[in-house]
Amino acid sequence: MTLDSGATAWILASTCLVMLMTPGVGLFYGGLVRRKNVIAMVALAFLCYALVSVQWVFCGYSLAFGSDIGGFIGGPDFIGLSGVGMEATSLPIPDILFAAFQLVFAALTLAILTSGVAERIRLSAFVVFGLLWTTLVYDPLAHWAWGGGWAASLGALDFAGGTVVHISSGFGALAIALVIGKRMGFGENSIEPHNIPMTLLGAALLWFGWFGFNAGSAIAADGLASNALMVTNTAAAAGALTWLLASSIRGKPSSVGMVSGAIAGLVGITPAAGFVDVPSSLVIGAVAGLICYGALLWRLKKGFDESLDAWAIHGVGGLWGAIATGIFASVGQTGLLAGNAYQFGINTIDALIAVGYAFVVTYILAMIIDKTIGLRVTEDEEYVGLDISQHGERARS
Amino acid sequence: MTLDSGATAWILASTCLVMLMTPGVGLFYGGLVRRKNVIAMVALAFLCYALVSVQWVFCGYSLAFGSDIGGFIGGPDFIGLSGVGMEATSLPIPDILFAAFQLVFAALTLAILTSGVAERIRLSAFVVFGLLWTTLVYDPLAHWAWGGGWAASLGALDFAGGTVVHISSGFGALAIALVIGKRMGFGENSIEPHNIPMTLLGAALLWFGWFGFNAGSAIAADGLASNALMVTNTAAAAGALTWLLASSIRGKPSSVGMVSGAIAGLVGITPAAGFVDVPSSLVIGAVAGLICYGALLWRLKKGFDESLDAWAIHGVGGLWGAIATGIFASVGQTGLLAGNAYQFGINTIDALIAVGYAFVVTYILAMIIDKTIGLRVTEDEEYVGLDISQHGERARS
Amino acid sequence: MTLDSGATAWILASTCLVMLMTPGVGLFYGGLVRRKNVIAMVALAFLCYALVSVQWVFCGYSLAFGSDIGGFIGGPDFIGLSGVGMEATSLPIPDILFAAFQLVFAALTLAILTSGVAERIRLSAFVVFGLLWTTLVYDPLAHWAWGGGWAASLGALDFAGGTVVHISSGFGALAIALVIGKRMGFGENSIEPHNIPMTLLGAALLWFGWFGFNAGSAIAADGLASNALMVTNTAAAAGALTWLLASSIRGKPSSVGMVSGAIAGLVGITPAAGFVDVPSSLVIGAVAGLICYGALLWRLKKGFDESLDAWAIHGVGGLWGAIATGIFASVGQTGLLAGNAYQFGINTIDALIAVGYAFVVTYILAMIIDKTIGLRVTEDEEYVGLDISQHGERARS
Amino acid sequence: MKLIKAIIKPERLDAVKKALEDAGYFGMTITEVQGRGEQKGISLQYRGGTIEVDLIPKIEMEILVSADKVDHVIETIKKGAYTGKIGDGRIFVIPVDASIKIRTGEVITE
Amino acid sequence: MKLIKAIIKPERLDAVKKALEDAGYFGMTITEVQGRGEQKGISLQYRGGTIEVDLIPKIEMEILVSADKVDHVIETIKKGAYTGKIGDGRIFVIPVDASIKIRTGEVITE
Amino acid sequence: MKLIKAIIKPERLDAVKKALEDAGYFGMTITEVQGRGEQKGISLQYRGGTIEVDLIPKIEMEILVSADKVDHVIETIKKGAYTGKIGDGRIFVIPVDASIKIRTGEVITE
Ligand SMILES: Nc1ncnc2c1ncn2[C@@H]1O[C@H](COP(=O)(O)OP(=O)(O)O)[C@@H](O)[C@H]1O
Ligand SMILES: Nc1ncnc2c1ncn2[C@@H]1O[C@H](COP(=O)(O)OP(=O)(O)O)[C@@H](O)[C@H]1O
Ligand SMILES: Nc1ncnc2c1ncn2[C@@H]1O[C@H](COP(=O)(O)OP(=O)(O)O)[C@@H](O)[C@H]1O
Repeated sequence: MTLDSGATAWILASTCLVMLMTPGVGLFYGGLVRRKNVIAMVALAFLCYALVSVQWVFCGYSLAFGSDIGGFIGGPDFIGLSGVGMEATSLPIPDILFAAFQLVFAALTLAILTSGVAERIRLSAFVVFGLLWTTLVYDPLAHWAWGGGWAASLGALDFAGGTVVHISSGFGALAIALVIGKRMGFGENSIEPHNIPMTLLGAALLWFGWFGFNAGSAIAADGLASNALMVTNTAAAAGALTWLLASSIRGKPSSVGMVSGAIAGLVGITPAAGFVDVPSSLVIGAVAGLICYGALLWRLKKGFDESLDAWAIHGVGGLWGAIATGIFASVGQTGLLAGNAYQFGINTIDALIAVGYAFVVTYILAMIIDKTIGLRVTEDEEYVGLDISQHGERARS
Repeated sequence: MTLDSGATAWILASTCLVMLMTPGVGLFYGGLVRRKNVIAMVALAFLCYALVSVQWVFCGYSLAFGSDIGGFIGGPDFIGLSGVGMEATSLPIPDILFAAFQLVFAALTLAILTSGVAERIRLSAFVVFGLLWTTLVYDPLAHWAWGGGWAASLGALDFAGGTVVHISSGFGALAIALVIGKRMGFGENSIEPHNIPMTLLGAALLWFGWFGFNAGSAIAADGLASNALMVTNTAAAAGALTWLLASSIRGKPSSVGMVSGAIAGLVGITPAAGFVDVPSSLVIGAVAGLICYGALLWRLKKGFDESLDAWAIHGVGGLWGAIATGIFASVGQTGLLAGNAYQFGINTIDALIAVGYAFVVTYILAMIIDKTIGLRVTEDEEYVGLDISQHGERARS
Repeated sequence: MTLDSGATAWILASTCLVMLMTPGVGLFYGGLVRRKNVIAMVALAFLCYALVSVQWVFCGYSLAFGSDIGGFIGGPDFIGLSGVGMEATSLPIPDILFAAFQLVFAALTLAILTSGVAERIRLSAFVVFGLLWTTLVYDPLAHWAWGGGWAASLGALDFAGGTVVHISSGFGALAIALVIGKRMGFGENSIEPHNIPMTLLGAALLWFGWFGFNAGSAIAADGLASNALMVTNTAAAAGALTWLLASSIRGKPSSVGMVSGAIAGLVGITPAAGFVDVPSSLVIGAVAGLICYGALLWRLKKGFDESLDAWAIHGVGGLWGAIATGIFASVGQTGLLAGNAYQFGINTIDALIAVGYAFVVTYILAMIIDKTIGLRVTEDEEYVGLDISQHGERARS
Repeated sequence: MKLIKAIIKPERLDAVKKALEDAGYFGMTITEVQGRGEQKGISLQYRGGTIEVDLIPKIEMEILVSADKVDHVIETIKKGAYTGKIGDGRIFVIPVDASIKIRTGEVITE
Repeated sequence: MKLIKAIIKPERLDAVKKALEDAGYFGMTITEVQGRGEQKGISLQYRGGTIEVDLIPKIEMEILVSADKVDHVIETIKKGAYTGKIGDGRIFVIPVDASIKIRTGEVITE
Repeated sequence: MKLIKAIIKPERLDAVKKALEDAGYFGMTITEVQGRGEQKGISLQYRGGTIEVDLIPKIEMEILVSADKVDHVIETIKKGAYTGKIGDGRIFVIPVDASIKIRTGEVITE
C-alpha cells in the first residue's frame, strides 16, 4: 500500500493521544487513593509506560504481530523491531508507526490493571509482574485479535481493544486483587478519595485520548475514523448521564460517578467503534453506564477490594462492549440485529475466553510472584503509605 | 468535494483539541472558586459536555445546519444525525466529522456560561437550563453565522465563533447571573481563588485547544489554517502582555490576570483568525487585553456577581473581536481599513443583535426556570458548598 | 515544493504539542519549588511563552531564518513576518506554519532556563533578560543549526534541537544561577518539592509534547517522522528506567527521579531522532539517564544552586545527545560507528562551541542586568515568596 | 497571661483581623480546622434522604494576651465574628504559665 | 471546664466521632496534624539502609467539656481510638478559665 | 505536666527536631499554621504602593513534658529555632491536668 500522509499524520497524532492516556489513568487513580499513596499511584502508571515501551520494542510487538504460530502467538520475526521499517507495506502508514501506535495500547493496558494493587504493591515486585503480564497476557490477546490469531480467523470483531485492552486489564485487576488481598482496614475505616479534581483531570485526559484510541484504530483519516470519533463521544456522554441518573436515585450524584460513567461508555464503545452508527452508540454507552454502575455496587457489597474499579468499569464494560458489537454491528459488518447471529456468538465466545485466559493466567502469575518475591509491602510500609515507603517522597511538604 | 486525508487528519485532531477545552474551562473556573465548590465547578463542565453531546446528535446539529428556515433556524433534516454520512460532500472532510467538530464548539459554549452561576447553581436545574439554552440560544446563533442563516447571507464574518460562541456565552452568563443573584457574602467577605495553579493549568489547556478551535475552522490543513494558528498565538500573547502591564500599573501583576489577558486575546482573534495578518493580530490581541481588563474592573465596581468573568472576557472580548474583524479583515476579505465600510457595519450590527438575542433569551429562560424549578441552592447548601450539597463529595479529605 | 496536506496536518498538530510543553515545564518546575513560589514559577513559563511569541514574529524568526549574514545570524528579511506567506515554498508546509512551529521551540527554550532563577527572580528583570536572551542566544544558535549558519554548513547534525534548545537553556541556566546566587538558606534548610503530583503531570505533558518536538521536526508525515517518534519514546523509557535503577541503588527510587530520567532520555535523543534506529535509541536514552543523574549528584555535591536541574538534565543531556548523534547516526546519515569520524568530530565541536557561547553570553547578560536593574528580589520578598511579592497571589487560601 | 482560642467562620477572618488591628492587637496564630457544634452540623435534604454535614471548615485563632486585656480582646473578636447565624463559633480562655520570645529570649510570666 | 485534646489516628476519626455522638457529645474542633511518639516513629528497611518515618499524619481533636464530664469523654474517645498498635495516640486535659459562645454571647466559667 | 507550644519558622523545623532528639525528647505534634507578630508582618514595596504580608506560614509544635523538663525543652527549642531575625517565633507554656496514653490506658497527672 502506498503511504498516505494524511493517515500518517492522524496516526502520529493518535499515538500521542493514546500515550497521554497512561498518565491520565495515573492521575485518575491517583486522585482516588489516600494522600499517602498518590505519588506511588501516579508513578506506577509512568513505570508501566516505561517498562512496556522497552518490552514492546524488544519482543512484545513480535509476539503480537509476528508471523502466526498456531493461532496463539506471533513469531520472533520482529525482535528488536528488526524488519519493521519506515515504509508503508500493508497499511497506508509506515510499519514502524503501526508498531508505535500499538505500543501505547499495550502500555495503557498494564496501567489500567494497577487498580487492583493500589496502595499496597511493592514497587520491585510490580516490575517483575508487569513485564511478565504484558508478555504472557497482553501480547497473546493482541495476537488473537489483531495479529492474525484464532479470534481474528473466526471473525470475532474488536475494533479498538474491548477484549484486548479492557477485558484483559479489568479481569486481570480482579485476579491480582484477590491474590494480594484487601488493603489494611478496608471495610472498617473509611478510605476516601483524597483529590477528586485530580481524578476529574485524569478523566478529561482519558476522554481526550480515547479519540485517538478509537478513531486512530481506523488506521486512516477517513469517514470510518470520523464515525468512530463520533460514536465514541456519544457513548461516553450517554454513559456519563445514565450513571449520574442512576446514582442520583440512590443518593447524591457524585462527580466521580459521572466520569466513571463516561469511561464505562468509552470502554463499551471501544470494540464497536468502527462497526456501529450513532443511535446504536447511544444505547451501547447508556447501557454501559448502568451495567458498570451495577457491577461496582455488587463488588462493594461482596467486599472485594479491587480498589479503583478497573474490573467493574473496564472488565465488565469491555465484556458488554464485545457482546454489544455482536448485536449492533451495522457499519461494514453485521450483527445480531441485522440477522447475523454468528457474529453475536463468536464475539461472546471470544470475550468469554479472554475473560478466562486473563483471569487465570494473571492469578497464577500473581501467586507465583507473591510466593517468591512477595507482592505486598509490609504492614508498616502500608501504614505510612507507599509514597514514603516505596519512593521516599511526600505529596505535600 | 473529494475527501482530503490531510484535512481530515487535522480536523480529527482539532476536534480532540477543542474537546479538551471544556474540561479546560472547568479547571480554569474550578481554581477560581472557593475550595468547597471546586468539584461542582469542574463537574459542571463535564455535565455541559455530556448534555450537549447528546442534544447535538439528537437535534442540535440539525437546528444549526439543517436546511434553512427563514434565515433563523435549521430544519429537521439531520435529526439523530440521519443523513450525516461518512463521505465528504461539500467539504474536504466527512460530513460526520464536520458534525463532530461543531459539537465540541457547542459544548464548550455552554461550559463558558457556567461562570455566571458559579458556587450557587442547583445541579438539576442546570440540566434543564443547559438543554434549553443550547437549543434556544446556541443553535440559532450557529445557524445564523454558519448554517446559512441571515447573518451569513448578509456577509457578516465570524471565522471561528466570536459571535456564536463568545458573545452568546458571555452575555448569557451576565443574564443568568442577574437572575440567580449574587453569592452569599459577595462584596462583604473576601471570596478568593482557592487554587491558582489549577486555573493556570486550565488556561494552558485552553490556549492549546484554541489552535484547534481557530485553525481547525479553516476545515483544511493549508495556508489558511496555518495563518489562523499564527495570528491566534500572536493575539493571545499580546493580550497576556497588555493585561499584565495594565494590572502592574494598578498594583501587583497577577498570574490570573496574565492568563485572563491571553484568553481575552484568544477571544478577540477568534472571529478574525481567517481574515487578518500577523500585525493586525497583535493589535487585536493587545486591545482585547486592555478592553477586557477594563470591563472586569467596571463589573467589579458595579458589584455585578458575574462570578468568573465570562462576560468581561468572552462577552466583551467577542464583541471587540466581531468589530475588529470588520476593521482589520485583509486576508481573503476586506474590512474598514481596506475601505470596506459595509463589512464593519454588518459585523457590528450582527454582533449587537447577537448580544441582544443572547441576553434577552437567556434572561427569560433563566427567569422561567427560577420561578418553576428554582435555579439556586438553599442558603445552607450554599454555605456548606456545592461539592457536598450537590455531589456528596469533598475536594480534600 | 507543493503543499502536502498530510504534512501540514501533522505540523499543525506538532505545533500544538510543543506549545503545551511550555506550561508543561511550568508545572514540572512548579511542583518542585516551595509552595510560596509555585504560582510565580508556573507564571514564568507563561510569561516566557508570551514574550517570545511577540519577539519571534517581530524579529526572532528573521534573525534565525533570514538570509545568512556571515554564518552567524539571519538578516532582516522577515521582520514582522513580512514575506512569510501562506504558500509552501521550500518545504511541503506553508512558510508561516514553519515559522509557528519554530516559534514554540524558541518559547520553550527560555522556559527551560528559568530553572536557574527559581524562587528568587524579579519579574520585571526577567522580562528584560528574557527578551535579550532569546534574541542574543537562542536566535543565533537556531541560525547556526537550521537557518543556514556555519554549523549547518560544516555538516553538524541537530535534528530537533539538542544543541539549539537544550544545551543553550541548560548552560544558560547554570550561568544565570551563578550570577543570581543561591537561594536563601540553600544547603542549610531543607528545600523540598511541595507538590510532586504536579511535577508528574508536567512530565506527562512534556513526554506527550516531545513527540511533536522530535517527530514534527521531520516536517513531514512520513516514515522519518514515525521513526523519530519511536526512537524518542524508546529513549525516554530507557532513561526513566536507568535513572530509577541507579537511584534505587543509592536509596529510595523517587518518582521525580524516574521522570527526570525520562526527560534526560528525551533530551539525549532530540538531536539524534531523525538519524538513529531503535536499538541505538535504547543506548542513547539509557546512557542519558545515567549521565544526567551523575551530573545532578555532582551539582549537589558542589553546592551549585542551579535549582531545578536544567543544567544537569538539559545541558548535560543535550551535550551527550549531540555527541551520541555523531556516534550512532545510521539513518540517512552516518556516524562514528559507521566509520564517519568527521561527523563525530564536527558534532562534538559544534556542541562545545554552543556550550561556550550560551554560557558566556548568558553570564555577561545576566551580570549587566543584575548591575543595572537587579535580577533578584529583596530578602523579604524572597522570604514571603514570589507568589505574594511578585504577583500578590497565594496558591491556597 | 492567657491564650485566647477563638473558633470562627473562615469568611469572618478578615473582619476579625481588622477589628483586632484597630484595637491594637497584632500578634496571632491561625489554623485551618473543621468543627461541629452542639447543633450537630447542617442537615441537607435530597431526594434520596438526608445528609448530615457535621464537620464544617473553621478558622482557629490563638492570641496570647496579658490577663487584663482578655475581656477587651474577647469583645473585639465577637464584634468581628458575629453574624447571628448558627456556627458563629466559640472562644476559650486558657491559662498560660509563661511565654518566651525566641528572638530576644524575653520571658514573660506576668 | 476543660479542654480535652486528643491526638488520634486519622482512620479512627469516624469511630471516635460515632462513639462521642452516641454518648451525647457533639461539639468538637479537629485539626490535621503530624506527630511522633516516644517510639521515634516507624523504621522502614530497604536495600540502601533504613528510613525513619517520624512524622505521621494524625488528627487532633479538641473538645470543651465541663469538668464533671471529663472522665466520661476520655473513656469514650479511648473506646473509639483504641487499636492496640503503636501510635494510638494521647489525650491531654487542659484547664480552661472561660468559654464564650459568639452567637449568643453566653459566657461559661463554671 | 506542661504543654509547650512553640511557633517556629517552617525552615527551622528540622533543626528543632534534631535538637530535641539529641536532647532525648521525641514525642511531639506539629501543625501547619500561619501567624503574625507584633511587627504586623512584612511590608513589601512596589510601584503601585505597599503590600502588607501579615499572615506568614509557621509551624506550631506541641510537646507534653513533665514540669521539671520545661526549661530544658525551651532552651533546646530556642537553640534550634533561633536565627535572630524577625519572626523567630514564640513559646507558650500551658498547664495540663492529665495526660492519657490511649494504647496503654496509662494516666499521668503528676
Ligand atoms: N464543645 C466544643 N468543643 C470544641 N469545639 C467546639 C465545641 N462546640 C463548638 N465548637 C466549635 O465551635 C464551632 C461553632 O460551633 P456551633 O455550635 O456551630 O456554633 P454556634 O453555637 O455559635 O452556632 C464548631 O464548628 C466547633 O469548631
Ligand atoms: N510528648 C508528646 N507531646 C506531644 N504529642 C505527643 C507526645 N507523645 C506523643 N504525642 C502524639 O501522640 C501521637 C501518638 O504517639 P505514640 O507514642 O506513637 O503513641 P503510642 O504511645 O500510643 O504508641 C504522636 O504521633 C504525637 O502526635
Ligand atoms: N500574641 C500572640 N499570640 C499568638 N501568637 C503570636 C503572638 N505573637 C506572635 N505570635 C506568633 O509568633 C510568630 C512570630 O512572631 P513575631 O512577632 O513575628 O516574632 P518575633 O517577635 O520573634 O520577631 C507569629 O507569626 C505568630 O504565629
